[in-house]
Amino acid sequence: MNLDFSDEQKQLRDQVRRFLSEKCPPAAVRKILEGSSAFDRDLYLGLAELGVLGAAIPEEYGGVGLGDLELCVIAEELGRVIAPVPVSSSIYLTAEFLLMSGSEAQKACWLPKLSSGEVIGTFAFNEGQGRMTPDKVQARVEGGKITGTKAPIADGSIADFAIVAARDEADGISLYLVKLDDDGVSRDALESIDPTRDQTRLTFDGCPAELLGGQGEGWHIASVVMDRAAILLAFEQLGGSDRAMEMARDYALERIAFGRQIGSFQAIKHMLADMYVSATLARSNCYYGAWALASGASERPVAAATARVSATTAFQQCSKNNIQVHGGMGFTWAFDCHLYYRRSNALALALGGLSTWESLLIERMSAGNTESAA
Amino acid sequence: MNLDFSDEQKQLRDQVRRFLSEKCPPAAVRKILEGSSAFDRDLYLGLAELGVLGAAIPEEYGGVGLGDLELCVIAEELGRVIAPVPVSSSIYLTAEFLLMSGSEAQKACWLPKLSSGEVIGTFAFNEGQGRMTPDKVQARVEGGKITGTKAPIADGSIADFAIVAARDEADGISLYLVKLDDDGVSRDALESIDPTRDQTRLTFDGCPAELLGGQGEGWHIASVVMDRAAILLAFEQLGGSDRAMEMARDYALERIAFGRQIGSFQAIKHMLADMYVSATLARSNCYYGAWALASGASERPVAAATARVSATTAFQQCSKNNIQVHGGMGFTWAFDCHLYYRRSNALALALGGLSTWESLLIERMSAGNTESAA
Amino acid sequence: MDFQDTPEEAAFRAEARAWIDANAPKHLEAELKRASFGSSGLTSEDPVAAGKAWQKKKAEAGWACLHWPKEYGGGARTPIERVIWNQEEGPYAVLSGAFTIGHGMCGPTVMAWADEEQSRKLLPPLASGEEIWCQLFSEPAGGSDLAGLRTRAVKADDGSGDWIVNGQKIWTSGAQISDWGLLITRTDPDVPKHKGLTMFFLSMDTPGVEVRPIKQANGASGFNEVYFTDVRIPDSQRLGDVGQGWKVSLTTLMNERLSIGSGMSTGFPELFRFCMEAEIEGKPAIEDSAVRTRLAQFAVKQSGLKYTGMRAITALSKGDTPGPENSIGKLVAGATMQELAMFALDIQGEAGVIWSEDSPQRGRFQAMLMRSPATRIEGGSDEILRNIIGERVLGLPGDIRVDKDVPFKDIPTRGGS
Amino acid sequence: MDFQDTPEEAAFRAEARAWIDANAPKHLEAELKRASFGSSGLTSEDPVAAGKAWQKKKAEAGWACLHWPKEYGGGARTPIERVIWNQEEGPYAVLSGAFTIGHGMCGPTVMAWADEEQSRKLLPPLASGEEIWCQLFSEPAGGSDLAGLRTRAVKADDGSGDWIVNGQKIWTSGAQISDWGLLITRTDPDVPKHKGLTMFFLSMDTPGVEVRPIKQANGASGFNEVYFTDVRIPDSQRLGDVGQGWKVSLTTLMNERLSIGSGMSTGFPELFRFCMEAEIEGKPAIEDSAVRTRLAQFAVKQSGLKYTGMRAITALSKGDTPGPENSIGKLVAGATMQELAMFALDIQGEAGVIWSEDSPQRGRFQAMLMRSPATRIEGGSDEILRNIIGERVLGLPGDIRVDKDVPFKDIPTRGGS
Repeated sequence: MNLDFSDEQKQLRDQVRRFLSEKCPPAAVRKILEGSSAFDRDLYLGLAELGVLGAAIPEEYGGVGLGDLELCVIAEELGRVIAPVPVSSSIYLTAEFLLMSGSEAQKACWLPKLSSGEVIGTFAFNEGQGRMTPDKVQARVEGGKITGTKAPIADGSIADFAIVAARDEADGISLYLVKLDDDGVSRDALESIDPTRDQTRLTFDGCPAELLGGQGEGWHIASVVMDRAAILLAFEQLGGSDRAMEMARDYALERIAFGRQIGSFQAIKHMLADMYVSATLARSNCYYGAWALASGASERPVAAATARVSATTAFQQCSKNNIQVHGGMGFTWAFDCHLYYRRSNALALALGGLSTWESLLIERMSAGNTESAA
Repeated sequence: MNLDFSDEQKQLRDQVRRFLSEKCPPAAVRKILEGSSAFDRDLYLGLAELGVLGAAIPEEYGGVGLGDLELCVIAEELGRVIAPVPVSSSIYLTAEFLLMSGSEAQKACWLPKLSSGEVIGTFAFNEGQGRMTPDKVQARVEGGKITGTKAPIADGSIADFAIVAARDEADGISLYLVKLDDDGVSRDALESIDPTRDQTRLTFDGCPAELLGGQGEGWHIASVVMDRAAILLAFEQLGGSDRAMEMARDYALERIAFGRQIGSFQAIKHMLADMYVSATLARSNCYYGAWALASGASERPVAAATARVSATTAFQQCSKNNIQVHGGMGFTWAFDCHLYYRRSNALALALGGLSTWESLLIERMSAGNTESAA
Repeated sequence: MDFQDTPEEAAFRAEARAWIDANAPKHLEAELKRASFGSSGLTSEDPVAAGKAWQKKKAEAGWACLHWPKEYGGGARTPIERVIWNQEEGPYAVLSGAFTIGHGMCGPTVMAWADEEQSRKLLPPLASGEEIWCQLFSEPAGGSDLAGLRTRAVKADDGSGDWIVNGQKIWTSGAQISDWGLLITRTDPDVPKHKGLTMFFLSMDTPGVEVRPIKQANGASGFNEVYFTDVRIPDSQRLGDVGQGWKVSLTTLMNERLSIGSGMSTGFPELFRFCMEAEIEGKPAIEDSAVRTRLAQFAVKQSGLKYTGMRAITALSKGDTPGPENSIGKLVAGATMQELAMFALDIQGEAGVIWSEDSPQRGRFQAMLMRSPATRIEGGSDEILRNIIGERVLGLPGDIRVDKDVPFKDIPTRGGS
Repeated sequence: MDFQDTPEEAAFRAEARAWIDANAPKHLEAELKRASFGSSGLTSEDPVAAGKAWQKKKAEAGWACLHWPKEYGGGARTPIERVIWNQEEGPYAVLSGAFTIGHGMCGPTVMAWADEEQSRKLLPPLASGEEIWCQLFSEPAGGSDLAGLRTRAVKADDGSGDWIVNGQKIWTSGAQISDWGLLITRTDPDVPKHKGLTMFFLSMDTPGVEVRPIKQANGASGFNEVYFTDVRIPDSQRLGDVGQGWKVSLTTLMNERLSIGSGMSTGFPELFRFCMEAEIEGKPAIEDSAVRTRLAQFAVKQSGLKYTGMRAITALSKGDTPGPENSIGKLVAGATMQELAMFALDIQGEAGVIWSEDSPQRGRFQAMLMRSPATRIEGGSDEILRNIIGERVLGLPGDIRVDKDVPFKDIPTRGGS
């Protein structure tokens, strides 16, 4: 029994952390926040070069051929620095879709380019307001051409292609690979609570769409891939939780009020203790998720929802209380607290919000995977 | 605009409080807890003599002829001392059922005796586990005789008669007045989390049952009366919240740890502040309920649910944190903290639990009484 | 227990309603109803100019500063009348945003501490909206520890009796549009911190005063930093004695509490409307039991604050002074609004991340999410409010103070990590 | 990342399982599975006698005190092996309840501070269950402030070197069945409070020792008061130097943390089963979205504690010492269990008030409701645990101490209201 990363995985973590502390300081995130561009291309290419993007992609498709656990370690580090790059869209989702359901040709065509950062992919799933359900999928493919509107789509402005969930000619839901440089695609950038990550409305007006995976299997494939990605996003949230907690801790040590370090007041000290508790539970649940992700255990659906609910709760709590510990300064644009607050609330909604995952967790537990409850 | 009790009502409060502080100290409550009897008969008769039981019963039926607001004031005081008497069963419920739906003969027969404390009434509604719904009412009246089982029934061991909700011959739900000294009645006392209030299983095996109110109107009448009683129970909860908070405050001032009054630690101070906030919100919501009760406003259903949800939350919070402030001593049988903890959790379930009232509140608000949301 | 107006109150309400109906800038109503979180909602006109115009009209008809005496330009009305006025003024009250601090806090402080001649000169233009005041109290090093301020005032060495001020203030609402400021300074760092403070008022045009807006986390800029470089203030602009500044400031802060209305909003009415319209898996969100539970808990907070406000007004109308118990409004509203916003976004699903005019209620919940952290801090953080309730309402002992009897200059200013 | 046994671990597990299968008192299994909240569940046999019998069997076969050295009657097993043993022992572990404090805390303290001869005399009968130990630390005046204890030990004036002890202890688990006690006393009230303490061990038969059970709020009596009246203890039963008692006690308290298993239970598995069976308005409770939301939040706490325990065991097996971070278990479990019990009763509706064998799961949720307040207090209250996490895990400064450098006798003992 061993619920920890290996020494090699920890070395990878240190390596990625060193790289990111140099290449992705808060100033780099602010550049994107303030609109200089939709993502940090240099950072992204640097990550590609470091082997981060291809970590879990097999060597035969241009990847490094490490595994899911390595990707978890990387995700945590990206979350710590709230990196303004499309790794979740292009790697956790798009590459996984290809690996799970792509034809040999599709994999050979796209995976090496995703791994090298040469192209960016995204997953075009959402339509309309509220929890996604199969009936909300209205985009439609007829005669190999797709028509419809998808929003909000993370990294839609910068992606080269998208995996799109759409109605097929049998009115089932299938997945399609759609290149976004086609004339029939319009992209409208959307304002969001977290401008450090691109959000876009994609409108398809009869663009070529290539089937990915079996016809009518779109919803099932998407569920599996979203579960896997949820675990990786939970690691990003975990990294963010830890960093927000550390920022608050450091400020509580440095800041003096009433002649004392504010961390000596129980109101602050206990708020930090509760942040620690929440982040620790999230870490343990994420490790459970990592184990399920890597081992392919039948518990993965439960583990994914567990990790996600726990990490969402932790990151929202840590990021909001980080502002509270900082007081007025924490609410200035100049301090970095709001960057974490924005990201925590954006990540809370990615792939479906907290209530969706809470409901999924219990549904899945009651559907039979109850041994994990004990 | 005046959201407060009148000076006369405040004088009544002082009078009742003085009476109860003499006649209902914690030792009196403990006697019932420890099983000497099912309720404090002397206290109950004393309350009758003081005019408390008949406060809201018209003079023509032997009451004092004051109003609902006076009953609110009284309920708060009974709640403060967690009085071990059947006022809620006999007055908030039974007397109200008679006043709302009793025939002239029924009123004339029973109200004077309820008012004098000579007889005790109760409401036999519950059957089985979980939220009560019309389909759970299985007790049945045929040819004027009732058969079935009702549990748990508050004060069922000591009541002289009960208002029973049962299926009538048309399979509708009607209310019946049933005398409990009949041979066909068995009473089984039940163990409960709050032994200071009697809980009993009543089994009817063909006892005479006299219709109260219109046939088939039982569910409707019960809903109205339970709403009214819910406001009074909320006042009991409010009184209990305040007293539990005061106990905690007094202990935090008296107890020394680490050379300081423990109330000087923010962990304790802020816990008490949160208890105060919760009790204050409950007080304001209870006053809203009192206004709706007394004025017969169309907002009463919303106000009842509002008062109830708020007061349930406050009393549970105050009673559990009262134990926490007291530390180990708070968990001894000898300290009074558990008496309030027990009562708070028992009252939380009376007339339906928190989730039931939460659901009712929003259902009612969305059904049109939305002005109160603003 | 009565929500009805007395006949006198009803008459006052009718009078107020009629006057507002005849005089309010109705062409702005629709825009003003969009006000949210520091924005007046006005785009067709300059909000400050529109506010000044409305205030002037009110002053001319006797509807300005209802709680002030008439000799200073006020209306000398009862607390209940003020509440009725507020109810009737409705969306137009947003126009008075720029005057809130001057009317509610600076004016009463001037009234209490300035001499009669100064009061008669300073207060009427403040009441009528010709002049705007701001409050220069908070400092970067201060935060919750208000008395820890470092802005220094020293006597000029030219024998004029003037004071020379150097330092920095922060979180000053409206500094950029203010004519006057109420300024607290440290005049003696050798005595314990509450004892070495002195209060002044000054024209914001005084040379050496520089205002810089602060960009907030939500992108707005309601607050400012104000820098003082060798700013000269005549001794006649001192309020209270030298060293008495803390006592003077308490007048200001106590008056903050007097501004009670119908309780702060938690955002519940908006959330309720939203849940009536939104759907979860094809059914109205309001029918989902998880939504109902959350809504019910938010509802009782909203209504608890509303009726707490009414109980406070009732007490006020019976002659009681509002006390520290009114601290609960912001404490409950701030935290509730933050939770509520997160919940509203959750119901919106992934679309909740979008913050635009096309979002439900024009992005109001996204705005709440981004503004609510400030509500939990400004004007007394959650933690300070819990201390106030614990100590001043419940009578618990104060925190242990290590800075109490120490000369100000000897109090440490920086911890180590 | 791996939940599988290594081949060595699998072999150990098989061996343990086989031995337990052959030797455990299977006739008690059904009763033991009903154990809850301090009750062993046993009614057919005396729980202490049954516990002693099982412990003796384990000791004879080398399965007692797996973490102790063999020379003191232990099994000298690795942390992972202990975890495997615990998993396999299952319901029979309840039988060892009376030994928990002796094996987990008193024994290691004796090992660390007594001389070799004493250790060889005292420890083997403790390991084999012949003798039971209790820990006499807490006092009425102490509570969270453990070092504030007032039980006095003074040198006898007869030149014997013996100590005479007077005072009172409280919250002593198992005192009424214990043979030995670990006793901390104050030997010098003229020095600051942590400096004047001295540790002893004594036979609970010593004249002048009187044990009185405490009735708890939930009606049970797991704890005792222990009164000392002129109790004479030879100086040879001192552990550590005079005045070194606080340091000795830290050995005991640190060992409390070593008793890590699979994390404390929050009651979630029981609640989940209950919600699978219970109905709300005619439908399974588990399908109600409000129930799902609450369950999910409880579920992630339960699983978070479970995997936090596994992470701690992983660290332990790599040679790390468990630290203050393990404080989170009780902090999370206590509060969660209390909330969860209230929620379970709510689902039961008015019937939730009934606490009987006929209640769902034989009244387990009612028992949780009534027991959980103690969980939030015993062995370090929620507030103490948050201080420990804040200070010892996150490195925040300690609370301001007013009792630190003050002679113990000058520390006030009573506040005023």
